[in-house]
Amino acid sequence: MKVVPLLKRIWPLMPVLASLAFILALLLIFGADPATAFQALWQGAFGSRDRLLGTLAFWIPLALCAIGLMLTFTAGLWNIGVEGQLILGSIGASWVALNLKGQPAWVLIPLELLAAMAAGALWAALSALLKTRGKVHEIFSGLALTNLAIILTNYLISGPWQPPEGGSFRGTQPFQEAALLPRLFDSRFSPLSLVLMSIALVIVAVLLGNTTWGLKLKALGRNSRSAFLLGVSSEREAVIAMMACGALAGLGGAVRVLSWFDSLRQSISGGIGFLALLVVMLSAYRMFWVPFVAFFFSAVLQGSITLQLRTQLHSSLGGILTGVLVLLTLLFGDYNHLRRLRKESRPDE
Amino acid sequence: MHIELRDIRKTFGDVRANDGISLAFEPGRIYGLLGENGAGKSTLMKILAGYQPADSGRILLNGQPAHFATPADALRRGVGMVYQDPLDFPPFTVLENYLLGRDRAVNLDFRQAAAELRAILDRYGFAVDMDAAIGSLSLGERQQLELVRLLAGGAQALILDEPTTGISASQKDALFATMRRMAAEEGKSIILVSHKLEEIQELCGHAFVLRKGQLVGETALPCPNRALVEMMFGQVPERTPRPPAAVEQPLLEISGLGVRTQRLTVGDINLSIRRGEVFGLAGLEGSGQALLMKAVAGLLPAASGRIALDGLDITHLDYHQTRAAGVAYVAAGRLEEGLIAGLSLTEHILLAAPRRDQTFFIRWGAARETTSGRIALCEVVGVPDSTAEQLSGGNQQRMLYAMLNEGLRLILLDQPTRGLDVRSADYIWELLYARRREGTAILFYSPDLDEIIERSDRIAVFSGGVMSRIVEAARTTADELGHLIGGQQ
Amino acid sequence: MNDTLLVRILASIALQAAPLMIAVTGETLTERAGVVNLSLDGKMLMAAMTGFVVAYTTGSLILGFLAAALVGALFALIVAFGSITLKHNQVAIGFVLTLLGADLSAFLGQNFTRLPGPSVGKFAVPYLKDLPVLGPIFFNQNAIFYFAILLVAAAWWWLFRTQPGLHLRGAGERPEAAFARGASVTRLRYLYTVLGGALVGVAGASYSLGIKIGWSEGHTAGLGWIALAIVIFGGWSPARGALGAVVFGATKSLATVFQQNVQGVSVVAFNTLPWLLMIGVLLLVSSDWVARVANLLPPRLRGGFLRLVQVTPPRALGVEFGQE
Amino acid sequence: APPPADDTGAPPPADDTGAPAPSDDAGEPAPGPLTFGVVLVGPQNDRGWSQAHAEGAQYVVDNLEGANLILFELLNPADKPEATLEGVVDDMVAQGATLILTTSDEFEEDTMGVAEKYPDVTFINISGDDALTGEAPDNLGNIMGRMEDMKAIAGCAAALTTQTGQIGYLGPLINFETRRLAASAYLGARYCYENYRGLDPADLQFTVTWIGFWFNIPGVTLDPTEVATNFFDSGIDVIMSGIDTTEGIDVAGQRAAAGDAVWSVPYDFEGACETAPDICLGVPYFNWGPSYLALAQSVADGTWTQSWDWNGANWANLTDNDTTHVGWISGPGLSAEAQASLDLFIAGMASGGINVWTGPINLQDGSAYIAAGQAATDEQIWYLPQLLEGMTGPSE
Ligand SMILES: Nc1ncnc2c1ncn2[C@@H]1O[C@H](COP(=O)(O)OP(=O)(O)OP(=O)(O)O)[C@@H](O)[C@H]1O
Ligand SMILES: Nc1ncnc2c1ncn2[C@@H]1O[C@H](COP(=O)(O)OP(=O)(O)OP(=O)(O)O)[C@@H](O)[C@H]1O
Ligand SMILES: [Mg+2]
Ligand SMILES: [Mg+2]
Repeated sequence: MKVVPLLKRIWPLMPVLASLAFILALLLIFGADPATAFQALWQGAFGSRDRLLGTLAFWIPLALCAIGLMLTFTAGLWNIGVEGQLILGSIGASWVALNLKGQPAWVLIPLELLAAMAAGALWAALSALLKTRGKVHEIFSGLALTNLAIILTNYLISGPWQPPEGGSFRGTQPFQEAALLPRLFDSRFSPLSLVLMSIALVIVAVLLGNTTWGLKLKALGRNSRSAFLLGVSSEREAVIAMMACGALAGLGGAVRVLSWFDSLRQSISGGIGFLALLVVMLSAYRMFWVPFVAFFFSAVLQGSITLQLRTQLHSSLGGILTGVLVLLTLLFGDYNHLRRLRKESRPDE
Repeated sequence: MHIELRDIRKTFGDVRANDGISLAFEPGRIYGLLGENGAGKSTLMKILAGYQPADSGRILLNGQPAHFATPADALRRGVGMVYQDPLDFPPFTVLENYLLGRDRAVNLDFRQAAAELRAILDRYGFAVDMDAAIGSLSLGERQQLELVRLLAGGAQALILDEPTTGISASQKDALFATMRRMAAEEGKSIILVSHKLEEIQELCGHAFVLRKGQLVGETALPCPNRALVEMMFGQVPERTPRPPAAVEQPLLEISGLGVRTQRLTVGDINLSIRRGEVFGLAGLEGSGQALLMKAVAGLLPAASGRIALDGLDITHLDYHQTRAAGVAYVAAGRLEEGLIAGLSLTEHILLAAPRRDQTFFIRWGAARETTSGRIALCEVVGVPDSTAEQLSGGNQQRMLYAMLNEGLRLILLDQPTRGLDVRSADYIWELLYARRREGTAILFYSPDLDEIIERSDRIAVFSGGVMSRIVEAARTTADELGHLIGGQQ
Repeated sequence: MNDTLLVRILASIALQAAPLMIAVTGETLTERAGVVNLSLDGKMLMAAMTGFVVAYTTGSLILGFLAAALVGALFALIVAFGSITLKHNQVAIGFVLTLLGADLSAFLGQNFTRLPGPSVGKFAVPYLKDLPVLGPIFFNQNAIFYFAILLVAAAWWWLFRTQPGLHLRGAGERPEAAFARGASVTRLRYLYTVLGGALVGVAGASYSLGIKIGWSEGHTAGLGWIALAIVIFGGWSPARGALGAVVFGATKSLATVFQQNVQGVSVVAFNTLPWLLMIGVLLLVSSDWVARVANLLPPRLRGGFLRLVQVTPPRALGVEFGQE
Repeated sequence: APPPADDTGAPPPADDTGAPAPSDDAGEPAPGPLTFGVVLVGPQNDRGWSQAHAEGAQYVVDNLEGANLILFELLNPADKPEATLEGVVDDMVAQGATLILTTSDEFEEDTMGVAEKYPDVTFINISGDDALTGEAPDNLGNIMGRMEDMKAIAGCAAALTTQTGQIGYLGPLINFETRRLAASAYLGARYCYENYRGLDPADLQFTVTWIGFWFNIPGVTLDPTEVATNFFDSGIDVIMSGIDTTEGIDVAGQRAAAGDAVWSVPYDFEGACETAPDICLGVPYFNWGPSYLALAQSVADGTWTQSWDWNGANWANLTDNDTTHVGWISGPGLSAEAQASLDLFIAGMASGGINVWTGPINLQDGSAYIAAGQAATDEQIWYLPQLLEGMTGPSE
C-alpha cells in the first residue's frame, strides 16, 4: 500500500542511476579509475570560476534552442532544423558585426541580435513552408537546411568574409570589440545573454500556458484536422511557431559568435541544436525543467573536456552519458504510463 | 449452427459493457440486436466474433465450448462479423484484399483466387472489378466484399453491426435479400445490430434488446415499434415535432456551382435555401453531397458558379473566412474531425469561439463558466475539465453542438446523428430546432432517408455527382427517395 | 567499350549505392509494417564500427557482418520495444538512438581508428562480366553489390507476391483489419523492425568492410538520414528505393566532377548538391503541386502519371496498434 | 574545495627554478623538469597530420628525462562545440604545463589569445606565421616543417610511376599552405617527368580536387573516398594525398586488390603506407620529434627564445628520425628504376643542384610569377597566390 507512493516518488531517479552504472561499466572496461573520472567531470564543470563561467556560457545557447523547441514540439513539429537555425543566427550576427564598422556597442549589439533572430527565423520559415506548402516532413527539410547552413558558413569564411591574411577555414577575423557582448572577467559568459535567455523563458512559458495562441498550438499538435475545423489556421500558426523557435535559436547563434567566440567559425554549433532536442525530451516537454536540464547537459559536456585531459578517455563519454540517460528516461521514466500499460495489458492476440 | 452465449461479462475500467448476458441463436434464422448507445451491443458481438476476449462467460457452438483467440479463429469455427466500417485495406486491389489471410501458402495464386472470388460474387449477384483499389469502391460494395470473404471463409453465423448506414436503398435491398437467402437456403444464423427499428422489423424474425450491458427483453418480430422502444429505454420518449419553417426570406443562394476533386466532379448545382429552413441532402456515399457542403463551407474550391449568403458572395472565401461569415460546418467524424483528444472541454470552447471574442490572454475562470453553461445546455455528461476522449460517443456528438457559436446564419451537417440511438438523435435535433427558430438555416446530409424525410422541409437528391431534383419532404417517401438516389427517375 | 570513362563511373556509382540499397530495403520493410525506425544513422555508425572491429580482431568478414547485423537488430529491438510494447513516440526514441549511436561508436571504436583491415574483394562473374556496358556495371563488382541486388529483388517479391508480404503490408496499412484476418500485428511489427535493423546493420558493415574500408569517427554519418529520405522517395518500394540510392550516388559523384569542370563557382558550393537533391525529390513525390500539374494532363494519363511520381505512406505508419 | 589560485586565469606563480606550479585540482603534482601540453585538431590515431604530432610528442617523452605529456585530441568545433583552446590550455596550465604546442593553423588566433593570458608559458603554434609577421607576443613561436621539398620528391615519385600520365592530388581546403604544397608536388612531378622519363611535361596531367576541409566532415565536405574513386575512374593512376587522413591510399589499395594498376602517395605520417604497402610509392612525412625535443630542452632550461622556424630535412639521411624534421621514405610500390631516378633527384636537391622552384614559373592564370633562371624566395613560396600553370583545379 505505502510502498507504491514511495516507489513513485523515487522512480525518476532510476534512469539516472542506471545510466551512471552504464558509464561506470564503460570506465572499468576501459581501465579508467571511476573516482578520478567523476572528480574530473565535476572539476571540469564547477572546479573553478572559469569552469563555472564556461558551463554557464555553453548553457545559454543550448537553453535558448530548447526553449524555442517547446513551441514547435507543442505544435507537433519535429524541428530538427534548429541546429541550422542557430547557425544562420550566428551568420546574421556576423554580417552586422563585419559590415557596420565603427558603430558604438549600443547600436551594434541590438542590430546583431535582431539580424540573428531574423536569419534564424528565415531558416525556420523555409522548413515550415516546405512542410505546409510542399508536404516535406520538417525532419528532412531541417536536416538538409542544417547542412546547407554549415556549407554556407564555410563558403563565407573561405570566400567573401575571409580574413585579410587569406582564406583558411578557421573563421572570419575577430570582430571589433564593440560588436562583442560584454563578458564577465574576460570569460566567454555574457550576463546580458543570461538576461535575454530568462526573458525568452518567461515569455514562452506564458505564451504556452496562458494565451489563446499557445492553446492553438496545443490543438494543432494533437489533432491538426480538428484544430483547423475549429478555426485554427494551421499553416499560419505552424509557420509562426517555427519562426519563433528559429528566432530564439538564432539568438543562441548570436551568443555563440558574440560571446563564446569572437568571430564566425567553421561549424559554429557542432550539434547544440540536436542536444537541445534531447534537453526538451528529458524535460518531458515541460517548460519548468528545460533550463535545469539544459544546465545539466552543459555541465556534463564541460566536465567531459577535463575528463579527457585527466584520464585521456575519449570525450564522447559525456555524450554517451546524456544519451543513455535520455533514452532510459524516455522508456521507463514515466511511472504512471507504465502502470497504465500494466493495467490495460489484455491477453495480446 | 446453434450458438449459445452464457453469462458473458466485460468491463472497461468501471464501465460494465456486458453484465452477464446469456442468449442463443438458432441456425437458419435472422436476429435483431437492439439497444441505446452504449448498451453493449458491439461489445457482445465483438466477443462472439473473437475481436476481444470476455472477462468471463462461455460461448457454445453446437453445444461445444468454443474459445476464440482472434477473429480468424472465430471464422474458422464459422462465426464472421461485418462492420459498419469494413475491415479492409483501401490501397489494396479487390483481389489482394480478398487474398489476405485466405490461406497459408507463401506464394499468392492470383489466377485461382480470382476465379474463386468471381464465382461467389456471381452466386450472390454482386458485381465488382477485381483490379479496382478498395479505396475507390463505395461503402456498400466494400461491405459486400467483406460478406463474400466471410462466406468464402465458411461462415455459418454472420454478424452485421449497423451495416445499412451509408449504403443505398438498392444496395440495402440487395443485402437484405442475400441475408434472407442465406438464412433460408443455406441455414446460416444471422445477427443484425441496428438502431433502425424499421429495418429490424423488416428483416428479422426475432429481437434481443440490451440496456446498460444486460439483456432486458426479447420478442418475436414483427411487433409494435412502441414495445421495442419501451424495452430499449424503459419508457417511450416522445418525439419533438418539427416546428414549421419560419420566414420566407432566401438566405443561401447557390447558382451554377461546380466542384471538382480527384474522384468526382459535381456540376451545375442551383439551390436557394431560406432563413430558418432545414434542408436535407439525400444520396449515396460519394455522390457529391458532401462536396457541396464542403464547397459551401470553403473546404473545397468552387470550380464554377456562385455561392451567396444573405447577398454576400462567399464563393471564394476560404473555410475560416466563411466561418467568420456565420457558417458552421460539423463533420461526420468526432474525435477525427471536430474534437481533440487530450484537450479539455473548456479548451474546446475557447478554440471554437469567434476570433473577435478571443482574447490574447486566456481568462480561465470565465472560460470555465461559459463552458459549464454550454455543456449544461447541451446536456453533455462531463465537467469543463474532462477531456474529449473521456466522453462517450453520444456525448462527444453533443459536445460538437455545444461548440456551435451564437448568431450563426447557416449550419452544415455531415451525418448529424451517425450511430446515435433514437433518443440521442432526437435530442440533437431539439438543439438544432432551437437554432432554427433564431432564423439559422440548416443544410445536412444523412444516409438515413427516414431521418431526412422526418427532419427536413425540403430535400435535394444527389446521384452520381448530379443534383437530380428538389422535393418537398412532406410529399415524398423513403421508398421514392431510395429509387431517386439510385438514379431511377 | 567497357573501359570508357562513363562505364567506369557508372560502375563506381552502382557500387557506392549498394550499401544504401541494403539500408533502404531494411527500413522499407520496417516502415511497411507500420514502424518508423528513425535511428538509422546511429545504427549504421554502430554497425560499421562493430563490423570492422570484429572482422579486424577475428580476421573473419562473415563474423564482422554477423556482429554488425546483431547490433543493428539490437538497436531496432529497442525501438520496437519502446514504441510497440511501451507505446512511446517512435520518432523520439529513434532520434535519441541516432545521437547515442554516434557517440557510442566513436567511443568504442577509438582504438581501431584507421587501421588497415580485411575487406570484401571483387568477384567478377565469368562470361557475364564481358557483356558490353552491363558487364562491368553489374557483373564485375564485389559481393556486397550482388547481395544488395538480390536483396532488393527478394524484398520486392516478398512484399508484393506472397501471403506473408500481404500480412506485412496489411499490418502497416490497417493493423486492426490485419488482426481480424489472423495476422498477429505486434509480432509482425517486432519481426520486421528487427529484421530491418539487421539489414541496416549489414549496410553499415558494408561501408567499413567494402566501400569505405576501415573505421573512423563518424565514418558513415549522414548516410542514414539520406537512406530515410530515399525510403520516402522510393514510395516504400524496394525497387524504386534502389533507384533512389543510385540517383543519390550519381549526384555525389557529380559534385566531384563539377569541381573540375565548372569554373568560377566556389568549391564549397558543390557540396550542397546532395541536400538540394534531398529536398527536391521529397518535394517531387509529396507536394500537391504535382497533383495540380497532373490536372493539366488528359484524364487518361493523369492516374498513371501520379502513380509514377507521387507516393503515399502506409496509412498506419507510426500509428500504435491497441488491438481491437 | 576552494578554486585553486592558478586556475583562475592568473598566470601560475612560476618560481625561480621555472618548475611548474603545484596544482591541487590535477590530483597529483606534475613530476619531472617539464610538463608540456599538445593540442591536436584531429584524432591522435588518424595515421596522418595529428598522429604525426602525437608521435613527435611521444618522442620527447622518450628522450627527455621525466618529461610529462598532456595530450588533447579532436579539438575542433565540429566535434566539440563545448570545448575551446582557452579552456583546454587553462587546464593544461593548471596541471603545470610550461610549454604548450597547438598543432594546427586552426588554432593560430586562439593561441595568440592564450599566449597573452599566460605570459610565463611558452606557446608554439604549428604552421602559423605570427612570429614571422611580428604580431605574436614574446612567448609565442611558430614551427613548420619544410614539407615543400618532400612534396617535390613525392611528386617526382608519382611522375616516375604513372602509366597514364595523369596524377590526382587530394587537396584539403584552399589556402597559402595547401596551394604551395600542391604546387611543389607538381613542380617535382614535372621535373622528373621531363628529365628522367624524357617525356613532354605538357602532357603530364596534374589534377587537384579540394574536399573542403583538412579531413572529411560528412555532408559538409566532399567525401575523399568518393573523390579518390572518381580520380581512378577518370584515368588517373597515381593519387597524392594532401589531406590529414588516409582515404587516398585506402581506395588505391582497394583498386589494386581488384587488379587495377594504381598507386598512391599518402602524406603526413611516417606509417601511412601500412594500409596498402604494395602500391605505396612512399610518404613525405613530418617528423616533429627533433624540433619538439629541442623546444622542450630549451624551455626546460629556460633558454628558449621566440622564433619562426621553417625546419628542413636532413638531406644526408631523409629517414633519420633523430635529425630530420621532414622526411621521405620510399614505399614498396616504387619500382627499382624509379627508385634510381628518384635517388638522383634527391641527391640533386640535397646538393642544391636541383631547385624545382626555379623560374620560369607561371601562375595558373598565365601571369609570370618567377622569372626565368631565378629561384623563388621563401616568401614567394610561402605566400603563393594561385596554383601554377599546368595544374588543373580551382585556385580559389
Ligand atoms: N475499447 C473500449 N474502451 C473503453 N470503453 C469501451 C470500449 N468499447 C466500448 N466501451 C464502452 O462500453 C460500453 C458499451 O459499448 P458498445 O460499443 O458495446 O455500445 P453499443 O451498444 O455498441 O453502442 P452504439 O449503439 O453506440 O454502437 C460503452 O459505454 C462504451 O463507451
Ligand atoms: N476534400 C476532398 N478532397 C478530395 N476528394 C474529396 C474530398 N471530399 C470528398 N472527396 C471525394 O469526392 C467524392 C464525393 O465526396 P464524398 O464521398 O464526401 O460525398 P458523399 O456523397 O457525401 O459521401 P459520404 O456519404 O461519405 O458523405 C468521394 O469519392 C470522396 O472521396
Ligand atoms: Mg456499436
Ligand atoms: Mg462524405
